[in-house]
Amino acid sequence: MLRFILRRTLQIIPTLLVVVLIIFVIFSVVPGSFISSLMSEGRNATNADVMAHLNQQFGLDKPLLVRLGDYLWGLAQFDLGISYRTREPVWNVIEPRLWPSIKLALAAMFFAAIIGIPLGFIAALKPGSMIDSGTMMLAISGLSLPEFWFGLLLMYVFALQLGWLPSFGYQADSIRHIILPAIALGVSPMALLARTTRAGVLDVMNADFVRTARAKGLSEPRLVRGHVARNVLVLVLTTLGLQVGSLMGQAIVIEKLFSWPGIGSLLVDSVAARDIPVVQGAVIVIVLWFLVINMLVDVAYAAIDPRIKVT
Amino acid sequence: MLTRLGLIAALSLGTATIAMAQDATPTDGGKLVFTAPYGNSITSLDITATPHTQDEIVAKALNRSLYKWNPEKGQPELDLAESVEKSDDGKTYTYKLKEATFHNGDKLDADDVLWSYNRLADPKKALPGAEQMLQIAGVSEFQAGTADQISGLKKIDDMTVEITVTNLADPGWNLMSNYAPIYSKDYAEDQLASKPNGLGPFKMANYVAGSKIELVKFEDYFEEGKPHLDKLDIMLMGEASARDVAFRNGEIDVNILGPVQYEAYGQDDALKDNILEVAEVYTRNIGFNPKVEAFQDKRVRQAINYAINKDLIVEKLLKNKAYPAVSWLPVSSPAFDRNAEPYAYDPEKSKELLKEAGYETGLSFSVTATPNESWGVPIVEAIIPMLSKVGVQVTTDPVESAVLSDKILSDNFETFIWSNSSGPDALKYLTCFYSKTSQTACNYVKFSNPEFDKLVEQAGSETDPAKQADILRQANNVLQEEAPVWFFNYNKAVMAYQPWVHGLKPNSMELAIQDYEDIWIDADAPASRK
Amino acid sequence: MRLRFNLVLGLLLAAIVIIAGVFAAWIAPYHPIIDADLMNSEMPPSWEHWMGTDGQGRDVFSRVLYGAQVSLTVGLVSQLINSCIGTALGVSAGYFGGWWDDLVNGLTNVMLAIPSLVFALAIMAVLGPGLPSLLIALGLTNWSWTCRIARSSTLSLKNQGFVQAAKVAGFGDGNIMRTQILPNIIGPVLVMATLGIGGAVLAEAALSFLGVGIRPPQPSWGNMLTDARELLRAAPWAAVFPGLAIFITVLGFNLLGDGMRDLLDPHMRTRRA
Amino acid sequence: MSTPLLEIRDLTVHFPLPKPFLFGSTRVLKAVQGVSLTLNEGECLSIVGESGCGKSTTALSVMGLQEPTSGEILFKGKPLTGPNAPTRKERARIAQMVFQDPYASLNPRQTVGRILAAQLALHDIAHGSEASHRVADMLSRVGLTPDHADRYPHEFSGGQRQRIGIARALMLDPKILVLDEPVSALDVSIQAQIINLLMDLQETLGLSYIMISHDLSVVEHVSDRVAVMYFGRVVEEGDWHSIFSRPTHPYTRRLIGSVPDPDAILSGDRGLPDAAEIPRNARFSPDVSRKPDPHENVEPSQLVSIGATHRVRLAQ
Amino acid sequence: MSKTVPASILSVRDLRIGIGNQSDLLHGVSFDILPGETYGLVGESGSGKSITGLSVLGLLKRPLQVTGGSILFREQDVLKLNKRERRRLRGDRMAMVFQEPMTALNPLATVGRQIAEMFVVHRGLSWAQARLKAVEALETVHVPAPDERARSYPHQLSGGMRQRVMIAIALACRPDLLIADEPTTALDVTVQAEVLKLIAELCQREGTAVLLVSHDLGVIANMCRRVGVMDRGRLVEEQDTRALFETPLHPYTRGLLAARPRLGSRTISERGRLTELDELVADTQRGRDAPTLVTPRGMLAEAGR
Repeated sequence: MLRFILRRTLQIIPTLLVVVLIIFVIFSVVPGSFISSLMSEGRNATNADVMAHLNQQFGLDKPLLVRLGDYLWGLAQFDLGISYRTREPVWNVIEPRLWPSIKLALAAMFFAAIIGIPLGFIAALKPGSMIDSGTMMLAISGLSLPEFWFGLLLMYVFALQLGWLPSFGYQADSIRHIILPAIALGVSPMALLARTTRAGVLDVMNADFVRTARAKGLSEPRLVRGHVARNVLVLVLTTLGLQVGSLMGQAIVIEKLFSWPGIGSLLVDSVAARDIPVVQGAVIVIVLWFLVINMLVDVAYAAIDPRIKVT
Repeated sequence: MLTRLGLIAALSLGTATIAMAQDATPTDGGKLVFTAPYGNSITSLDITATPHTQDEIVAKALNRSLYKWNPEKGQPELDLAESVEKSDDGKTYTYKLKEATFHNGDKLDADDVLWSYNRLADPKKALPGAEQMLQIAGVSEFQAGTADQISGLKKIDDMTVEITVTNLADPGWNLMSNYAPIYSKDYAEDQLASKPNGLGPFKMANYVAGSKIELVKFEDYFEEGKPHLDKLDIMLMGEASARDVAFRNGEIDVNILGPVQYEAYGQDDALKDNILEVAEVYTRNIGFNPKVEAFQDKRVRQAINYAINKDLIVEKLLKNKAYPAVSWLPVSSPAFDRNAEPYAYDPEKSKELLKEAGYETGLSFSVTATPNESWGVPIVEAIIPMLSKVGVQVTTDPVESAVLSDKILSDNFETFIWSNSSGPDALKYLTCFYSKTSQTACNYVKFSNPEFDKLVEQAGSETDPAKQADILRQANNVLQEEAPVWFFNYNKAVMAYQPWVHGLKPNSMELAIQDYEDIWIDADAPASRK
Repeated sequence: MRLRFNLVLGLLLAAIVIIAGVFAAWIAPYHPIIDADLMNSEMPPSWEHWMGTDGQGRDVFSRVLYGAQVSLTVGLVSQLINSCIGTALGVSAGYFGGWWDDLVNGLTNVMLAIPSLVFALAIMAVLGPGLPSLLIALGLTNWSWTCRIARSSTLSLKNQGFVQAAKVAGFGDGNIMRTQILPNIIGPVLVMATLGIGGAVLAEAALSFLGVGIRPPQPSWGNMLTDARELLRAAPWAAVFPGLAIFITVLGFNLLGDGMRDLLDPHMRTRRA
Repeated sequence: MSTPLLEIRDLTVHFPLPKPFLFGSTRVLKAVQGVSLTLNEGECLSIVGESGCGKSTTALSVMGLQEPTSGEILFKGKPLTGPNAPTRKERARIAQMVFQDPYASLNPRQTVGRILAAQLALHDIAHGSEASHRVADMLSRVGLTPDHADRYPHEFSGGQRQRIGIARALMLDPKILVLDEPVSALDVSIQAQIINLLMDLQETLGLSYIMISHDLSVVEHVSDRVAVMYFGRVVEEGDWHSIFSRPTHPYTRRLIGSVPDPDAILSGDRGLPDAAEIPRNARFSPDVSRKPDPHENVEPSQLVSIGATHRVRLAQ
Repeated sequence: MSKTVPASILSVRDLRIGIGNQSDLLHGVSFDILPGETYGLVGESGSGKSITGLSVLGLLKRPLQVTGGSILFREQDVLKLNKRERRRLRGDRMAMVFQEPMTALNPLATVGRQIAEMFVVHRGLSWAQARLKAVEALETVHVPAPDERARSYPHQLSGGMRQRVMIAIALACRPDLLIADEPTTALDVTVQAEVLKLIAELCQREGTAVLLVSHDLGVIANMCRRVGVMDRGRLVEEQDTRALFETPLHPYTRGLLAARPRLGSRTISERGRLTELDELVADTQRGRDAPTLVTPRGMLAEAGR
């Protein structure tokens, strides 16, 4: 098992390298620069000397390949560089955003799972019925609204009209603050999970071993508990993992809307400010999160499914 | 250059309405939940490292500069100095510093001032605040590397500093800047970004990056009896619609309003009495690049000014949260000509002018614009049908805000729509249209007009404020006639506040920047603010 | 029963949207850009303006119709690009295996790992806002699922008798992929594409929200919605109708995709048999 | 003796298994280990054995669908493998294949006519109406009607599909037909028709067959010669009569003994076969109850002749 | 004489199966199985033999359903039982072995647990006790090292072993009737022999009646005393096995017997053609109740003998 984790960890490196390269290439041709973003407010022209000095300070006057080399060399030493914008080490900029981001992703996934999986189950138990149609329609409806639109709707209803929940912000120790953004972010994975679960349950219910279990005279609840649930979980796990893994990157819009201090909003701000080291750093974190979660999913598979050998 | 001290003293706030009862005696204690509306994050807690207003909103609570802007009087005034003596030649100023304490307990002395200004001017540090230092004698030598230190800065004794400047202008205009605060020389520089140490009325308690800054009253603040508040939270909220919900929900105490909300709040009985509005010194405009041949013709530029019904746009799109522009200088400027009339909406005249200029048909151009609702793509969308009625085809060239200035400075545009500072220092901002001012400085439309140049030169050498204002008024009128840009509007900044909040000031420089030490909340504040 | 219901509903909704888009120029009573009357901005729905007017005084109904054109173009074309890339890579990787398969797999993983919105955002930043950029940005960033499905389908097909038979008969690999494999994986690829259309329409909205969508004043539902979010109280119709249009489109194509998937699903087939 | 039509020499096929990370050597699954067989003109050679014995891999190697790890395959003395191997197109004229699963072996998206005619065009044998003429001809030859050409595979029964599969294999007029379990997926009643068809075609067209099968009764009925494979090796090989009347290798005996044959049972000759009852012959080290590990090398052994045409593997 | 005739353990009467109200898959099939008897149902794919077996246990998948007739198990019509009663019979009194042992076992549970479940459900044992019984059951089906194997997962076993596990599950509660649906079709021929032998051995020992469904006449001949031949949803012939092979009465049966090459039937001189089914039976004769069907309880005489 350890060896498996080690190997998967090593496999992350090339993926990460390609990601870094892609981002680097894209942002080397992107119009606008960190310097020009300094005067984006259109108020005061920034001193030209200051700009030149800044360019020099951040090595932006060096050729592209040298910059890439420098960056990769730094990366190899776990150094993400210095943020153009804040002039702090990139890690210091990213680190405070990490926990809120993870929290939001997990909370959204929790919401998606506790709603989506039962919905899928309910739909699959009576395939073709109105219940099936209804639940699936509900699930799809959830993801048919643009995120920010859905988020605004939640704000209006639950914060303004009903006054149940705060409309924005992050509080380290408050569950109330996370509910609305988590729901807004969780709808789309919820719909996906409901679908996957439905398909999975249908699949498993049609499996030969369920027929065997029926032939053994098991009651339906025992059948579902003992033979269906785990097998469905195996089918749903991939979706679950991919979703948790990608939620950090998908949270951009929601984070902006709810003033949630996550990696996503940092990323958008940094793209807008052309703070490339932070963009790189944030993307690396998002990608790492994805890869690590998927590694954990694989480990979980090994724990659940004896057919999968982990070597 | 001549001093313009006092010239702006008459800066009129004209339309600013202050509905607050300022007569009540401030009470101490409680918490204010303020908002920083220009994004979901701040760049740095060290204001010297950033040029963003968003950061200034926070810095205003943490730091103090030698001077400060007095929004009510419309001029700079001493802040960290008790008194100043001006030399006879008007170029050397001797400051007697106040007794003040930094958040870490250090006492303010002359070395702190010297250290702070040297640091700002240091070219190796490339700090945006360096711009504020340029007036001090010896800075250019220092920056060029020919001098080890700034010759214009002298310590007389522990509490006395002498500053020599290069011209007759009041250094207060530069040294009041929030980007040029006084830091403690004994405090580790690399800590400034995360653990700021200033002289301001509040000190950092908790910073949640990307979310909020929690500040607490600094007990040793140098102004007696201030600040009134015990706590100050600054929420970083860039989304206007989210801010709207939060304000209506009572989660935040102040809200900078956009046009739509301005209208909505004004119509809402519960909200309309607690609105603070001020004419800000920004002029929104569409700049015509003379590299497009048609724009070299004055008649074309005027025609466009005639063709657009800006009153309607201001009314409908900006919901009257702006003042239709007459020329470049804003209404609050002393050089503003109260008798001048803005370009009227006159499509017929416009057509005529275009015909004369030979552009009856076939004129088309694109407007480089950011998504900004008040001076971006939506405005361009509104002028498209208007200009199409006079036969001018307009397309949008939407860009991110980071790209706009890039495109302008590299002369890569046909026209742009932007919001530019136009005050309070009228000469400084009219000089932007001086033919010798480069495009990368601020003559974005490469304006060149001998008559205008002459007036600006004349104004620069005029020492009598009243006369100077007169000349500038003329120059401003020339500008209107020449129409190097489409004069759109002057911004009206609007802030809504909860009824229990007192002490907010109509700051025409930037309404979102408030003197926190003067704000207080009354007994009607909800429990969460106590 | 469910099958028919959802499929038919999906088809119906998709058809409505497509018809609205294709015939926008004939149906729309006003020009979506030029016919703007600021005097009559934010008018509630009336006989002249079925869906009211927006903040610029433009007819929301006309803009929703023209928006269908843009949103559909975004959805269909970007999915076409995605499907082509994904299918080409997936089929060839599955068919040839070896280093090419490893490479494609690696690339797919990279694409899955980078959030597509971030990727699209970056591409939009490079290319600047506008329809062509949007098509490229969304077309280049969402092919990984199609690729995976195409690859796994190819893997299961390539050892089937008819593919082997084609090899034995002397057909070249390209020919086999084109005539033997492609027609047999088009179903699942189509399902992915259908589901992706909805995703692309939503992505357009998200990018508009982030300020890098379609070039205004060209109407797209995303930028109509983004423009109108401030007007939610003053002129809700300006936001509700484009929102509804997105909802209907995404719902329609998703139902269509689900219905098609059920149709291809052997379980559902035996159920009906 | 003249050159055999097809000669398989020392064919070995290894499949690499996923490499253990960092440590350990690459492991391989030895599917076929040193198989040598010959096929003479007009002959039907059957390869029998149980699942996983390597018989299908051998067949795929003959067809060029599986690259051998070592060894060579010669057609009329010319190599079909290695650097001088013919192109896929050239090889198509030599050998064709009939697949096991009649449902998976026809492209569901093409009409029967297209399935059959495409190769004619590819090999530039016939185009257009000439091609359809030939297709119609072939369809009647395999017991279908020309109008079947316009239909899609799903419109046919299993037996009819297998006929189409045979027709497809014959379109290019190959010398050798490899039959991979040609009837095992079919109903008993259909099996007879297909077997008869195959036998008829072999005679009229002078074809040579390599038949892969696990069904000994079919093998006995159709084959001229039989090779028995067990875990990647040929353990016994000879003409059909010798193999069935005098099975010598214990595995062959066990295989034959396991076939539930109604006649034998009813006549009381044999009861239920039992592995334990198979006579053990010390000479042949018949420890067939223990499975050899397919990953490991079995000690070298060889086939020894025990009759004019009968050879058996002798373990040392 | 009749007093010596035991009551049938299973008595299927005029069973019809179809979708909705149409009985187009099974057109009224009747047969009896006596206690301890092994009864074979032989037929080609689509003849209805498998759904007959499944319907006895009540395992037909929607939309298939029994549309008529009765299934008397120990003289009780199981079709009239409610769901719960029927479920209690399943596994306990009647059990089933399926064709594909790989997919018929839950891949995520140890085989020990899957066997033990039977004792937990039907005997109310604790899991610990049931586990011991499961190991015993594995021993009964001749699985080597049963204690160790009980901890294995299905994928770790060979096909033959898996089928043994299936048999252990089916016979765990010593049912009165075992329905074996093509139990050896997926297995290699040598393994098939072993598994068949095992079924025969165990059922003889416990006196379990067996309904063996197969397409392979060889297997049927091996195992069964009586055979029913099914074609197109009808039972076309039922005879004592020996009699069936010697004197097949229905033309379809004759065709079936003739079409199959038999081991050892080829002469050294030539490779003869096989007789094809349709040479012996016209299409119109297929799937018709023929006078060849002696009686639903045709073997009374023999049973009493």
